[in-house]
Amino acid sequence: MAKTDIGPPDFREMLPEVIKKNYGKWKYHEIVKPGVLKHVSETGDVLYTVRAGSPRLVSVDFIRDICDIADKYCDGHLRFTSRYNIEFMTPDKNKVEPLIEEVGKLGLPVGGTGKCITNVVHTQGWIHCHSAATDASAVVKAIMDELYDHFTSMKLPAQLRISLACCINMCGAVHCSDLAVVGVHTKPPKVDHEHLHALCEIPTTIASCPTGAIRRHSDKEIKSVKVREDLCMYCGNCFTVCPAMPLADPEGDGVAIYAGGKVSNARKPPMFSRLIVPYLPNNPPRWPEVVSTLKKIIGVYAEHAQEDERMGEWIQRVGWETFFRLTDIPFTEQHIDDFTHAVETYRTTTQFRW
Amino acid sequence: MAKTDIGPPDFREMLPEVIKKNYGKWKYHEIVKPGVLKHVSETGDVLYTVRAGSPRLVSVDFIRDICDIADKYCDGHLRFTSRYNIEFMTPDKNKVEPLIEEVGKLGLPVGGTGKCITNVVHTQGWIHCHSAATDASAVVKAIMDELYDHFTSMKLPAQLRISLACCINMCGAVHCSDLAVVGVHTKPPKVDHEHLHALCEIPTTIASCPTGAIRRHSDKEIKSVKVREDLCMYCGNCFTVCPAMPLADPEGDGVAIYAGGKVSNARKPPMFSRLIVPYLPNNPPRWPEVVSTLKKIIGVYAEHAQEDERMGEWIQRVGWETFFRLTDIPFTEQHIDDFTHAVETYRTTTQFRW
Amino acid sequence: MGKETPMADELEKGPWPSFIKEIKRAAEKHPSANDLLKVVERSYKDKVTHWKHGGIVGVTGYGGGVIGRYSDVPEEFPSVAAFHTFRVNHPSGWFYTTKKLRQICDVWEKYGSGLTNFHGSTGDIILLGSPTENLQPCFDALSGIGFDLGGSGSVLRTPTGCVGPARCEWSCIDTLNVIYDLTMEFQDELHRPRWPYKFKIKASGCPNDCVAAIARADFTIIGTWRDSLRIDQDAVREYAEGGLNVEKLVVGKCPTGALEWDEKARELKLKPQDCVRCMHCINKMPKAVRPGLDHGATILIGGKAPILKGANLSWVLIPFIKLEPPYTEIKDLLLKIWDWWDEHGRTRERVAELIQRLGLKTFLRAVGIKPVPQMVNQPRANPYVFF
Amino acid sequence: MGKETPMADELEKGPWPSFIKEIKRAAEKHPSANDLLKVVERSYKDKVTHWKHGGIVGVTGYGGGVIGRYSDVPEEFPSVAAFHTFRVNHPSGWFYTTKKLRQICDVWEKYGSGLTNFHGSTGDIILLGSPTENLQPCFDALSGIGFDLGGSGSVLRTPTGCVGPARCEWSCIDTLNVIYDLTMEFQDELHRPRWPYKFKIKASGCPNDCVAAIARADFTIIGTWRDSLRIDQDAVREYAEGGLNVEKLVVGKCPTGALEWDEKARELKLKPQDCVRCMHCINKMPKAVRPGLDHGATILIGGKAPILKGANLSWVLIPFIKLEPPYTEIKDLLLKIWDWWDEHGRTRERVAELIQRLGLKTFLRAVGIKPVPQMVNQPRANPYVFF
Ligand code: SRM
Ligand code: SRM
Ligand code: SRM
Ligand code: SRM
Ligand code: SF4
Ligand code: SF4
Ligand code: SF4
Ligand code: SF4
Ligand code: SF4
Ligand code: SF4
Ligand code: SF4
Ligand code: SF4
Repeated sequence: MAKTDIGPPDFREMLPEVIKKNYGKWKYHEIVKPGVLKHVSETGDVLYTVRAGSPRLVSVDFIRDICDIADKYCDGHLRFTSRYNIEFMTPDKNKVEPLIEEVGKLGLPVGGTGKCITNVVHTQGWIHCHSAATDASAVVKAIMDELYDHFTSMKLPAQLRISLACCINMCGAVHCSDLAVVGVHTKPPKVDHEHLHALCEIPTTIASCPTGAIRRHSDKEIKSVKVREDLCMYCGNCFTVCPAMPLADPEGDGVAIYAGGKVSNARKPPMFSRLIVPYLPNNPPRWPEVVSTLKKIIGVYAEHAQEDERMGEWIQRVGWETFFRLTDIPFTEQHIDDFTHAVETYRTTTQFRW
Repeated sequence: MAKTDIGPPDFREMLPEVIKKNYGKWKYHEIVKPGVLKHVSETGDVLYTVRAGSPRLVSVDFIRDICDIADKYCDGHLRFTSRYNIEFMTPDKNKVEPLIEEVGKLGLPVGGTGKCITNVVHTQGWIHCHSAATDASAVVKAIMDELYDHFTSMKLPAQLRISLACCINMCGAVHCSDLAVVGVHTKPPKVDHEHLHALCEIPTTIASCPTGAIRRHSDKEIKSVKVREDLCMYCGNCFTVCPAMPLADPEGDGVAIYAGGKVSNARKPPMFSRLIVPYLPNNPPRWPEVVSTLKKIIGVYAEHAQEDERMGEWIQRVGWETFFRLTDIPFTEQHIDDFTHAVETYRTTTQFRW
Repeated sequence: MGKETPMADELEKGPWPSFIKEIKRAAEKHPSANDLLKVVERSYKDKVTHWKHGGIVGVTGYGGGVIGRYSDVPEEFPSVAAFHTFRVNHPSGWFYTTKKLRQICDVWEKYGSGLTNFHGSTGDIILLGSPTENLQPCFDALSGIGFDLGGSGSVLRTPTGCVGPARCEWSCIDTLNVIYDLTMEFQDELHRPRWPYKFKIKASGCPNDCVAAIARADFTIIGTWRDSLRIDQDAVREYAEGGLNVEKLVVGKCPTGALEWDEKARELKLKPQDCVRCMHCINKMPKAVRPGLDHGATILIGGKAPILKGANLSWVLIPFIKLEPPYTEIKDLLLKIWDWWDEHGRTRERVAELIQRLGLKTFLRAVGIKPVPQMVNQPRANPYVFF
Repeated sequence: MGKETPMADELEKGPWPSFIKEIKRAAEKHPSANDLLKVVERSYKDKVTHWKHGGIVGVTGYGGGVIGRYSDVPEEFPSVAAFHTFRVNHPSGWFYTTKKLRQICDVWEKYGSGLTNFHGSTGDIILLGSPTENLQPCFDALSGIGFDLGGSGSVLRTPTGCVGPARCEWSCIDTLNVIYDLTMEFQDELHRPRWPYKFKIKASGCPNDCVAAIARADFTIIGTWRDSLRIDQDAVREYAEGGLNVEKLVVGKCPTGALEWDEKARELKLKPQDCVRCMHCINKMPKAVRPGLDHGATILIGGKAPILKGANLSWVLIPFIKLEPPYTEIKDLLLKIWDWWDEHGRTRERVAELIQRLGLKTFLRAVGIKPVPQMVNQPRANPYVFF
């Protein structure tokens, strides 16, 4: 029998020598060029990092490929970032350019640093999740193909982080991203009356609904539940606890776009992303409506924001009314909050722009 | 029988000649000195206004006294402000000083303009209201005796508006004042089981409670209600609909102090006042704890705020933690919101001062 | 008398004008004022109110306008055993002729305690303390001199407005007239309760909001302008030369950075699309900066005190509307709001609470107003969207 | 194969590295990867997922770490009829030796689809797709090479931290070590579900928060400092001379106005008491401005995604705490939090939702923490105060 509870490998065994030596002693860094960081230690030591994009969903052969590079240039060490990028590190300046070249040969872009669009945090989608209202990897691929140049350059007002979640469970920090793409259902669950009582606990199912839309079936003979469709906002929480309440629907499913979130405490405190496009259809394999909407928004942002101004900081400065005007996105009932703390979003001042 | 629904007198009949002539044509104004405004019209006409403090609760003889002055200097016209001050208006510069002198003879202060403490908006208190957890007029008198010089001068960073409500019904714009004094009960209602069923509808009484603290009496024989004391926050709403649930209590009643509200849209949007002192005892006739607390806060504000910075703007700039530190007011559990939108007040950033 | 009320007497001292002195003045002629003084003294001693829940009292034909009040120790203070107050509607802007004021004084000397509030915090003249039997004759006399009652109970409360065009250079609307007009139009709504709860209307001529409408009115009218503010550069320079630090105190405090002070040209530059009409630069330099000329009002909904679901500042409902007599659009809107509220509201549910309960969307549909971004500070963050 | 999956094939085009290419690479050796490609193609056509609710699958001794997954069209795609994923815990900071990585590759080549996520969005290595019968042997092999499972279900989820002191000059805490230490300490909590719902811990070395802890962790650790930040004036001048507009881009963007640029002395002045440690000036001039030296952490609580009561950003719980091994205070606090949550929480109720339901006050009392103003942006506005 295998040993249990051994935990992950000790990170200390994974660190390159130069890091072990300079652990906690780094003094400053520079971005040498897109995708290349230079960290300088108080000891005088220097470390170059080359950051490369990754599709995240990769084969073991892919991992072996990058291991080959790390063996060749980085003494057999590498790391991944919190956004799936691959980081190759070396103290040797001369290795940087050859390293970049080899990364290029694998078809991987070097970039993702500074005022760029870095990798897209995303989720499983139709690859693996039963909850998905849209795909993840394909949408991300379509987006990054189009925004590729922004990964390898640093010409935006500030770094722009895009995230994608394939349903409103929002795996990832999607609710606080500069731009977030979120899979949404727009039709209530179709109750499978035949199997429900076998698969689900009825009281748990009823309790799962945040809006109280689920009730016991009125016909006492039928051991199932009913959904009051006017109260359902398609959150899928009932489906999570009860498989007999699927929401997926080829026509109803699609994506929503949120904007202006951030996580860092730099300048403005962290903020949530906010709804800007309530619904765009699923249009595989390249989701053109989604891609063009993002491009449009990024263009307007790039044109209007000040230096170092994150998407949300810019919108806060110019006002959401200006955002909707400049992007030509229609403002609808759906944009107005009607959940628990809705009133806190209503405008209680005569200060606004026309 | 008297005529009904005639409405108030037409304001046009109440306006002085110079105002009729320059109605809507005013061009600019100056504050000549504390309590004296000069408005200049596009027609070239000029209007001087002398503003005098009033205790608001006045006898008809008081009204006759000020009418005498208005007859003598203002062609028989006068007005009151939205904060109970009296305004004497005249186009004749030469009348201003004599007018001020006569106002002084009545014992009324001239002031309430610009960067002062103007009159205190307040309510009935023990003079007339059954809900009062404190008095109104006496507390105001005690406060203004102490802050008198601030009414007649203009040396604060910005105008400071104090309001007082004798219970949390908050008659007046107390919830949005620079400083607000609010009468509070701190003991649950004492149910008068004997009279309740005669005086009150039980379902209405139960429904009146925002926290659901009121239940039908467990003893079916007793046609009354019970209060779950741990759920009661002494709002008095049950008492408003049911006289058999009085909350007044000599020991429990007192006042709370709120700070930092504003109404105008100038610079920062309107904001609510926020709890700074949860409870001070009723200490008639001069409420020394209340007066000294207000004085302390005003002193700290005057010392630290920038020019034109309202109390709430200053606190927003320096942070509530700084406010509590500078004023030496203890921060307690009571300060932390636990009502409906409480979470919206929790700090979701590492940005704060020590 | 002095010895009986030592605590009240203490409140005659000090520089601020004393309400106790006023009560004593009235007490010379009115036994009820004399008893009131003693009631107050007793409250100072007992630290509780000595007034009981008011019963329903009033005058013929009206459902409100009088606040009933009884003593809880009537034996001790018989002249205030019943001590009701009148809410008397005021002329817009609280302007009076001395003649009118003296008439009120005479009526109240005859029928009441001789004590008043000028004014109540809604804006009425409060005539403080009348026995039940005097209510009708007193009302008759008030009506005779051209006054009428204000609101109380579940009615339209006395609408109020700031001094506006009568004496303020910034008023973008005729606050006095719109308030008077609405008051006259809705006399029935003011006097006969038929709604779930109270409803308040207030109008301020500009965003300084000198009647605190945004905090206290269910229906808030605030004057504004749609074009660019007017700047007189010579006058700006005068302020600057007079010692005003334009850079720091005007430009530096503009909430949106819409202003720039060109130190060389000594000119104040404005990006009009960034001005959110906060009034600050105007307030600081009234001779140099003035509101624009395309006047109208922003309509906001739902301001109120904390009872029951918590306090609200009014929410933007209509960013801009022209406001000209006979104010038909405003009146139609009010009627639509009242209809909807009347139909769906629970007892003691202010219109804002009903909107919170049923949703702003439902409300907007009911009154036929399209959503615009100006209604919100920000769109929703949660994904719980209905389609 | 190409002709069968035209839509998937389309996704091989374009400059961004293609996941379809990766699936095809794996498909060369793994029939399950081949079937996965077809499942995905079918989803592109049908516009719905073809995965069913996962049943309970796992490995001996563990209550989580494996996500069960079944196809809803198993006849059509038999090699992915069961297609479960492993969550494999990562070394702190996602540092690897190629040796370790190759070992994982070999194991997964043998037992799984050959497809992975490096990494999952919590931070685990995701081994994507194994038949039920391979779960135990695969786990045994992983354990053999020194790897263990991460969290899934109602357990402590895999804690993660930013790169921290390993490669970042700003880290005020040893993120890698605290994460590793807590992970090792709480192996039981990680592997055996017994709580109401999931619980996440993340640590960032400074307020830039490069693991998005504040948004995604129930227990958020963010490095900070208590003294003044360090300024090297020569280096500031260098930035200024290099063309950085210090006044506009550094001073002008400080959220509290704590900085001043003395143009004459060419010095950056700081009012230390006004610095809220937002990192901006440090971020802009890493050579010139550095965090202070009195290091510690701010602890925040309750970050989470929208399900069920809405999303939360973590709330400040402890403004400053020293963070040194063996992290006893942190561990004690975690145990207190879990005890309280475990006792009072409902099924699927995150700790933040429980705090919302029972009140922050109750929570603070339970874990023995005193209220401080840093916990709130502002005190309550409503008067509904309990005594
Ligand atoms: C490698 C990584 C940490 C890790 O453990 O993996 C990292 C590393 C660095 N971050 Fe970060 N950040 C990383 C994710 C993040 C995240 C989380 C995320 O993106 O999901 C955030 C918060 C995002 C947000 O606010 O929404 C983040 C907010 C920052 C900031 C603050 C940016 C801002 O102005 O808001 C800085 C400072 C800066 O960029 O000037 C920063 C700065 C840095 C520095 C310069 C720190 C240093 O001195 O080494 C590192 C290189 C920056 C660069 O790429 O330009 N890092 N950084 C992560 C790289 C992700 C990637 O591949 O793109
Ligand atoms: C694999 C992963 C997405 C990915 O592709 O990266 C994932 C996948 C799932 N998540 Fe997640 N979550 C993943 C990270 C997250 C994160 C991000 C994080 O941990 O930093 C979040 C947001 C943070 C949070 O926890 O609040 C997240 C919030 C959720 C939620 C909503 C929880 C909430 O309280 O709001 C659910 C719903 C649930 O638990 O029932 C959820 C449920 C699920 C389930 C188990 C689906 C379900 O309803 O049972 C998904 C399984 C998919 C599959 O078939 O493989 N997943 N999930 C991530 C875990 C990988 C890893 O271990 O590294
Ligand atoms: C007379 C009165 C209106 C009325 O119809 O009765 C009035 C009259 C004027 N107000 Fe006011 N305001 C009056 C109550 C208010 C209120 C309401 C209140 O106090 O309850 C407010 C909102 C208060 C708040 O925000 O909490 C108010 C906010 C302002 C402001 C914005 C101040 C700010 O910076 O926030 C200005 C502009 C200024 O003072 O520079 C202003 C300016 C003015 C000007 C200068 C307007 C003008 O050009 O004539 C008037 C004389 C100002 C002075 O007294 O210094 N008025 N003003 C009210 C006098 C009350 C009193 O007796 O003290
Ligand atoms: C007389 C006056 C206070 C004063 O001394 O100035 C007053 C006095 C009373 N108010 Fe008020 N309110 C007065 C203006 C206000 C205001 C200010 C305003 O209108 O601008 C407010 C806050 C604004 C608002 O309406 O939200 C106000 C909010 C309340 C409330 C809480 C309403 C809410 O929805 O939150 C109550 C409780 C209730 O209605 O049951 C209340 C109830 C009362 C009652 C009727 C007591 C009761 O529970 O039945 C008081 C009668 C006292 C008495 O015996 O004379 N009064 N009340 C004000 C009316 C005078 C006038 O007509 O000019
Ligand atoms: S976001 Fe939703 S659909 Fe996507 S992986 Fe998470 S739970 Fe599954
Ligand atoms: S999808 Fe959400 S809102 Fe609709 S019934 Fe299910 S749990 Fe309720
Ligand atoms: S604030 Fe309360 S006690 Fe005072 S007058 Fe209004 S209702 Fe009465
Ligand atoms: S005072 Fe308020 S909280 Fe207490 S029982 Fe009465 S209505 Fe409920
Ligand atoms: S609200 Fe505006 S228009 Fe009305 S008095 Fe105040 S400053 Fe003048
Ligand atoms: S009115 Fe306010 S927002 Fe407009 S320019 Fe002046 S200060 Fe700025
Ligand atoms: S969170 Fe701070 S310490 Fe950690 S990597 Fe980011 S910048 Fe460095
Ligand atoms: S860290 Fe942020 S708050 Fe502190 S001085 Fe620098 S910019 Fe200002």
